[in-house]
Amino acid sequence: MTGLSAVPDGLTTMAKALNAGLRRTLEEDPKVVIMGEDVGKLGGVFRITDGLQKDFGEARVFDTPLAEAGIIGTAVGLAIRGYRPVCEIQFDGFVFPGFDQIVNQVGRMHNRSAGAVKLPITIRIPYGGGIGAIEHHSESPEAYFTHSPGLKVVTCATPSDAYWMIRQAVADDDPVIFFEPKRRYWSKGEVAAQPGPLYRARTVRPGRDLTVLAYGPMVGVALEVAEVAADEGRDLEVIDLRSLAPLDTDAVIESVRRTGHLVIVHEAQRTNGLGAEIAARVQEAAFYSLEAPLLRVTGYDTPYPPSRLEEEWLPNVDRILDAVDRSLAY
Amino acid sequence: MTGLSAVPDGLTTMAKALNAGLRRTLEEDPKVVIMGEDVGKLGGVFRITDGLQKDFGEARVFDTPLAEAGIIGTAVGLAIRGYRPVCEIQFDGFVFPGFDQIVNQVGRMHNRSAGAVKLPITIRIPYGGGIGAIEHHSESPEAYFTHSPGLKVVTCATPSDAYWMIRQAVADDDPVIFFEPKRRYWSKGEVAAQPGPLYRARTVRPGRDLTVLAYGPMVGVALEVAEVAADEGRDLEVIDLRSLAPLDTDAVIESVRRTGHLVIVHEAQRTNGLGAEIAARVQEAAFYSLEAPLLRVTGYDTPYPPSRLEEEWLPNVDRILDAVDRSLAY
Amino acid sequence: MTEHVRAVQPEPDMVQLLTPEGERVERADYPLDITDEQIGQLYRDLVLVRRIDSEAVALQRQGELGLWASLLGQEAAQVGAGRALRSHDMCFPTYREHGVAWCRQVDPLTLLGLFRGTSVGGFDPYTHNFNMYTVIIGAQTLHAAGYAMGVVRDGAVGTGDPDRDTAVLAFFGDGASSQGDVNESFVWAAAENLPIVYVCQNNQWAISAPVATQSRVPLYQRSAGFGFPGLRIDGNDVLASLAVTRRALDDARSGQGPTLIEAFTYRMGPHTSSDDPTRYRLGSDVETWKLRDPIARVRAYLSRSAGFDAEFFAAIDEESEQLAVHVRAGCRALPDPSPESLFDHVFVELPEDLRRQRAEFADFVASVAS
Amino acid sequence: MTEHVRAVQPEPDMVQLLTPEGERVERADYPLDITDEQIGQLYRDLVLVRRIDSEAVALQRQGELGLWASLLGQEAAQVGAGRALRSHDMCFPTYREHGVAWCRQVDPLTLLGLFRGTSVGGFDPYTHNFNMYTVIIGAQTLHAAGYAMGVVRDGAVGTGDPDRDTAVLAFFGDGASSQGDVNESFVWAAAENLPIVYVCQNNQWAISAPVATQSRVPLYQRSAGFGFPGLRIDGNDVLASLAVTRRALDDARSGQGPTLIEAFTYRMGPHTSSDDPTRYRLGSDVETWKLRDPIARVRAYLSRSAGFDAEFFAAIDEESEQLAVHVRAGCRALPDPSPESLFDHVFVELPEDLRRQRAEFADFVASVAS
Ligand SMILES: Cc1ncc(C[n+]2csc(CCOP(=O)(O)OP(=O)(O)O)c2C)c(N)n1
Ligand SMILES: Cc1ncc(C[n+]2csc(CCOP(=O)(O)OP(=O)(O)O)c2C)c(N)n1
Ligand SMILES: [Mg+2]
Ligand SMILES: [Mg+2]
Repeated sequence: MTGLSAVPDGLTTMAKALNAGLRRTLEEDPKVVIMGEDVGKLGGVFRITDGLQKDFGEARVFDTPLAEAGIIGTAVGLAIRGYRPVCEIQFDGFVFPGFDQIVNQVGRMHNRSAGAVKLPITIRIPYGGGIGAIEHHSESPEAYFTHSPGLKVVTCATPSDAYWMIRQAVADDDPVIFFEPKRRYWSKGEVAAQPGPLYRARTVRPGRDLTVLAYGPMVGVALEVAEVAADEGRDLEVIDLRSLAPLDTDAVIESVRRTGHLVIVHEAQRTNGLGAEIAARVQEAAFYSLEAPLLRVTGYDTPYPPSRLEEEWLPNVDRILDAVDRSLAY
Repeated sequence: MTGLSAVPDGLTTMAKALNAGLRRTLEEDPKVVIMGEDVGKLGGVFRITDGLQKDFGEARVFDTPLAEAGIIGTAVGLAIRGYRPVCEIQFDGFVFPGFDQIVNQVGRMHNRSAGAVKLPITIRIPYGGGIGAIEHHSESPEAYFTHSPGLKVVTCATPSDAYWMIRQAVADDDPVIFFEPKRRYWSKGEVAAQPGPLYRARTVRPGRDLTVLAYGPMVGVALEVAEVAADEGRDLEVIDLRSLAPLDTDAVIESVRRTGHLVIVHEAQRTNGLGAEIAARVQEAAFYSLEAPLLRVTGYDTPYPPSRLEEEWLPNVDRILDAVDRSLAY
Repeated sequence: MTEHVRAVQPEPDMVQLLTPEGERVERADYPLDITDEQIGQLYRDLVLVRRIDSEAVALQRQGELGLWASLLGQEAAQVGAGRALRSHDMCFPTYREHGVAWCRQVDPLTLLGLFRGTSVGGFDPYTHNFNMYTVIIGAQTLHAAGYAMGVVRDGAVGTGDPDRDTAVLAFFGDGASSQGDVNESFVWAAAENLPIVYVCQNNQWAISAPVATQSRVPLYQRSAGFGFPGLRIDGNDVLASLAVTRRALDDARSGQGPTLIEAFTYRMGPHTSSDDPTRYRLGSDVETWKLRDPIARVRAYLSRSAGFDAEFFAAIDEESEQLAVHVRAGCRALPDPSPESLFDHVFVELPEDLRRQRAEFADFVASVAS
Repeated sequence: MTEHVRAVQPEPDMVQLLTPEGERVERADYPLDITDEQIGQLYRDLVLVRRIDSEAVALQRQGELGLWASLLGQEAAQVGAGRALRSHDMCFPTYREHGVAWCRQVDPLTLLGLFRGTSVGGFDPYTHNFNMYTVIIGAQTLHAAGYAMGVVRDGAVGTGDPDRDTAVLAFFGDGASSQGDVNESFVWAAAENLPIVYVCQNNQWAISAPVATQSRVPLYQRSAGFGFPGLRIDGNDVLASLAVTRRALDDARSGQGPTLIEAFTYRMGPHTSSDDPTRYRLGSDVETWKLRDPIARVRAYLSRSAGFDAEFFAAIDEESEQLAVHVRAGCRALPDPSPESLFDHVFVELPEDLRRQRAEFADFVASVAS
């Protein structure tokens, strides 16, 4: 395995970890191609693909015309031809022009061909709010994809997961929607020497009194909540879901059987958000263990607001603590 | 009000009721236009717009070029100009090329204009399975829309609701996604003399032992289930949700407080289907009344199958009864 | 609404190499190096393909198929294009290219599965270099462009090696020309100079919408504004279809980029078996187009100018009868998929939560059976 | 990948009515009936619009705006087109048409709200017949087509009554030309012969992608294949922009259908304040385009050929200073939206379940405050 770049060493930003992970996939598999708007010379508007075109050439890392259906649709064709495309959607809100190709084609081609065609496509989507952006730049569209058959959906919360999960996602022979919490791009952490399993949730803080389930940008906030609650004598367990589809509810069900309380946190609009599915599954699997209703702390059922209001709209420490209090007081 | 066609008399199919309802909206408001693929001379592939172009002219009832983004996008423009467009999407699976315009434009324009622009657009979508069709013709995509802010989503289960709800939807100044259960198009019923409120669920069969919540094509099946269960001495309450967004959970919560048991039925894939949201809300609002977990009977998390397997895939009397048994035995 | 809109008319320079009366026309720009025996083989294709179609129509009427999309009238456009392909070229059809499927050696029964509801596509595209049918209008044109991008990256264009250089053939209809996906495919094909040939079968109708609903100028003109050539052929002329597609594929393989071919033809039957065309079009149009039948002209040529005798035609008729038996019996014998197969191939490997759902399903099936 | 791709070059017949040196050019096909005073007014527009832009750039640097999309270099394309509109015409911009907004009398502060994050669009399009900015690339072109369909249905085309006949002006960029929505808009415009004029500001870049990424032929050629004319103008020439847009709008109003105008120009600044163009383009290109500055040439004409004196220019500079004060002070004074406004205008009337969510929100806000 000479010539392969090493796992990043020392404190690394999530952006750099993703870049290193992508670089490694390009090194390992000549069929990997990276495509999207501005991923070439510019290295992407978030610089996630920085330097990759320079090192791997324009045939493997390339700017596409400006059209998301075209990006996804041509990735399907590339995959049929045997390539392993990694598509970048520039911002969350821009995935919708490509939605038909994702839902009707990407998610079904393997099934329709009775297994003959594999579509190892990774669709990277920087998502979520909190960066002071204008409209359509702060959306959390994950639930649209978790509702769609044939798609895997994952999201990372740390540089280590970013590095390993992007490598695992690209290596997966099924299509994976890879959500990157853009406001965490510049957060730093160490990258683990070995990966964990891609499609498993992980308990990031053990606790006894109540379980907080979060993913992507909200994991950090959930951990903050646990710190504050600890000062108040409450021992919260925090789980990072990581895999949104397949949905790994084993860890959370086991946890809730112990704690009896669950607060689910995500940025996306509440109604039919992923929190709904988690609540529906957990109440079924842990019915007799529940000491309070499962509560959700989420974005409201409104369009994402102008950025001057986003802090009010997004789940934050106070809102989550409030839900923790309500659950424990039930 | 002379010159306005009357409420249909006697037994009427759902298809004819929708046709009569649309006719009436055209009569009442010169700004109503009906647009879509094949809605003109052909009267739509399901004949829902039969005769309307002949009677109201090509300026008001017209075939569009074959492109769903174009249909929705031009409807937005027509609405900005003061029209009240009714768009037909030919089959459920074909809504996705228009998805971006619906989610990013239709659902947000009123909000973005700080209330200056109203988009009284109705998007009619024949949906659901059970008609032996080929792929992309049997989908139930309602949850994609209920998760999207700024959209109202309704569905009818009877000719009477079909007639009144389409009139109310077109008259609403907000955008409404109107799901028509295509396999019920030829079912017959009387049309009520007066409408009920559009955004309210309705108890279609009172009962004491367990609540079955269904909508659209599944309401009839749920009623059958109640009949069979009655023979076994079980008294089921059946609620027709009707309004999926706004989600009217008052009736179901009140019901579950009485029965302690809820089975939710829909055709759409289970994960992140509307059933998840209903379960999440009901367990929160009726926590202490629940005698069993809320159960869902839905399509499986696979692509809609080839039609020779659709009866296995779709919720049916047996599967719902099975869930009723499991709930009551809990 | 339509007073300003010019009707879409055949262009004076529409490429035709065989007149409806069966006369060969020579064109210096599209020389066709073909023997009469080869034309006889094309005739066989046309007849057999039409037979598959008419059997499927009958099977649908008998309730053996849920639906059928007939190619009646479009045999020449499809067979000519299909026979222009080399085996290693790739082809992306819509849902009506039964004639192309035939040329790619796809068993007609495979196609029937989709319409009978025993499969959702159901074939391995690699075996025949023929992709699954695509129902979502236009979507396949982007897949074709992407595949062509892969061909370029594989260095399989412009090498001069006929076994290596590869082209992609993408079909779509006149209605599909309005879809964003098709136009985006044109953007990609032009910007990346892809080895792709588009065949737009303009059969004059998108269900009930005449082509004037989509465009007021001939569709072949669409591509020039994207930066690649387009031309119109007589879509009922199998020789024109063969010669022009062959040349366009050659151009593609040799690195000269994309071409749009508009095959001007007519959908002689309903859109599908669910459709009732009497609601929206005149029988007299159909009569006019009958005079341009794609098979009659080849038969006229073969018997009048090439000296083919009754025996030749009888042999093909006999083969057609055998094929019909295969189609009829085979269709009825198509196995129903097993219930458990619901969960097959949703993913390469079934994830844990779907495995549980499958178990739940199996339990339920067992409980009902017991 | 790009060896076959021809660069997109200015066409020899690009319409230019004022050279970069400030010489007027007469063209019989685009006669421009304009006085020097009127040219002076255009000059004023250009200067003030550039000033709004440079103030916004500064405000963004000072942290007062979250983002800004500068129009630097594109003033002439925008002001010419904007001034060609009649007040009852409707206009659909992208996110960069600050110059058109100016011509439509939209207060610059209204635009700043979107970029400051105090609103999500935020203006009433009916007051100015100027739609809200659209961030989703290309989406507005379909809205424009639909609006034009309404105009046709209102009988407001081809009546000959100048107060009644109405046109629609839709903007998009070179990058946007690849989007399905834009091409579908062309389909509609042509098929229904809509009173619409498209202005494609080809500023050579879509963020870091040069226009050759989108097309290997000039973009104005795109429309012909859809069935309506297209032409290229010198987008840095306000007179060409005015004359050509005026004529195209006249055509549209009189029922002669759509036109595509490609305004050949250059984005002198970064894509937005978040962008760093040094990563992908040469400074020397920018230098070349500086010589084609849209304002300098008008000033040259006015002072050299029209005898405008220093006083005229000084007055405009003075006005520019006042405008800058308005923009700076006004921006800082833009009120933050109130938290409760989160739920405003999601629907015309707030449904019950959202009313509960608002109450929950209000309770929470109150609980934190207390
Ligand atoms: C995205 C989408 N929209 C609508 C349909 C419904 N539909 C099926 S075929 C058809 C007409 C297609 O016309 P054309 O492209 O000319 O092909 P033809 O059927 O004539 O071969 C329509 C509208 C569809 N399958 N997919
Ligand atoms: C659907 C969509 N995809 C991507 C983007 C991100 N984006 C914003 S502007 C832009 C480039 C647009 O280029 P062009 O159309 O030439 O307009 P310009 O910015 O040059 O005025 C891109 C890719 C977007 N806003 N919407
Ligand atoms: Mg057709
Ligand atoms: Mg540009």
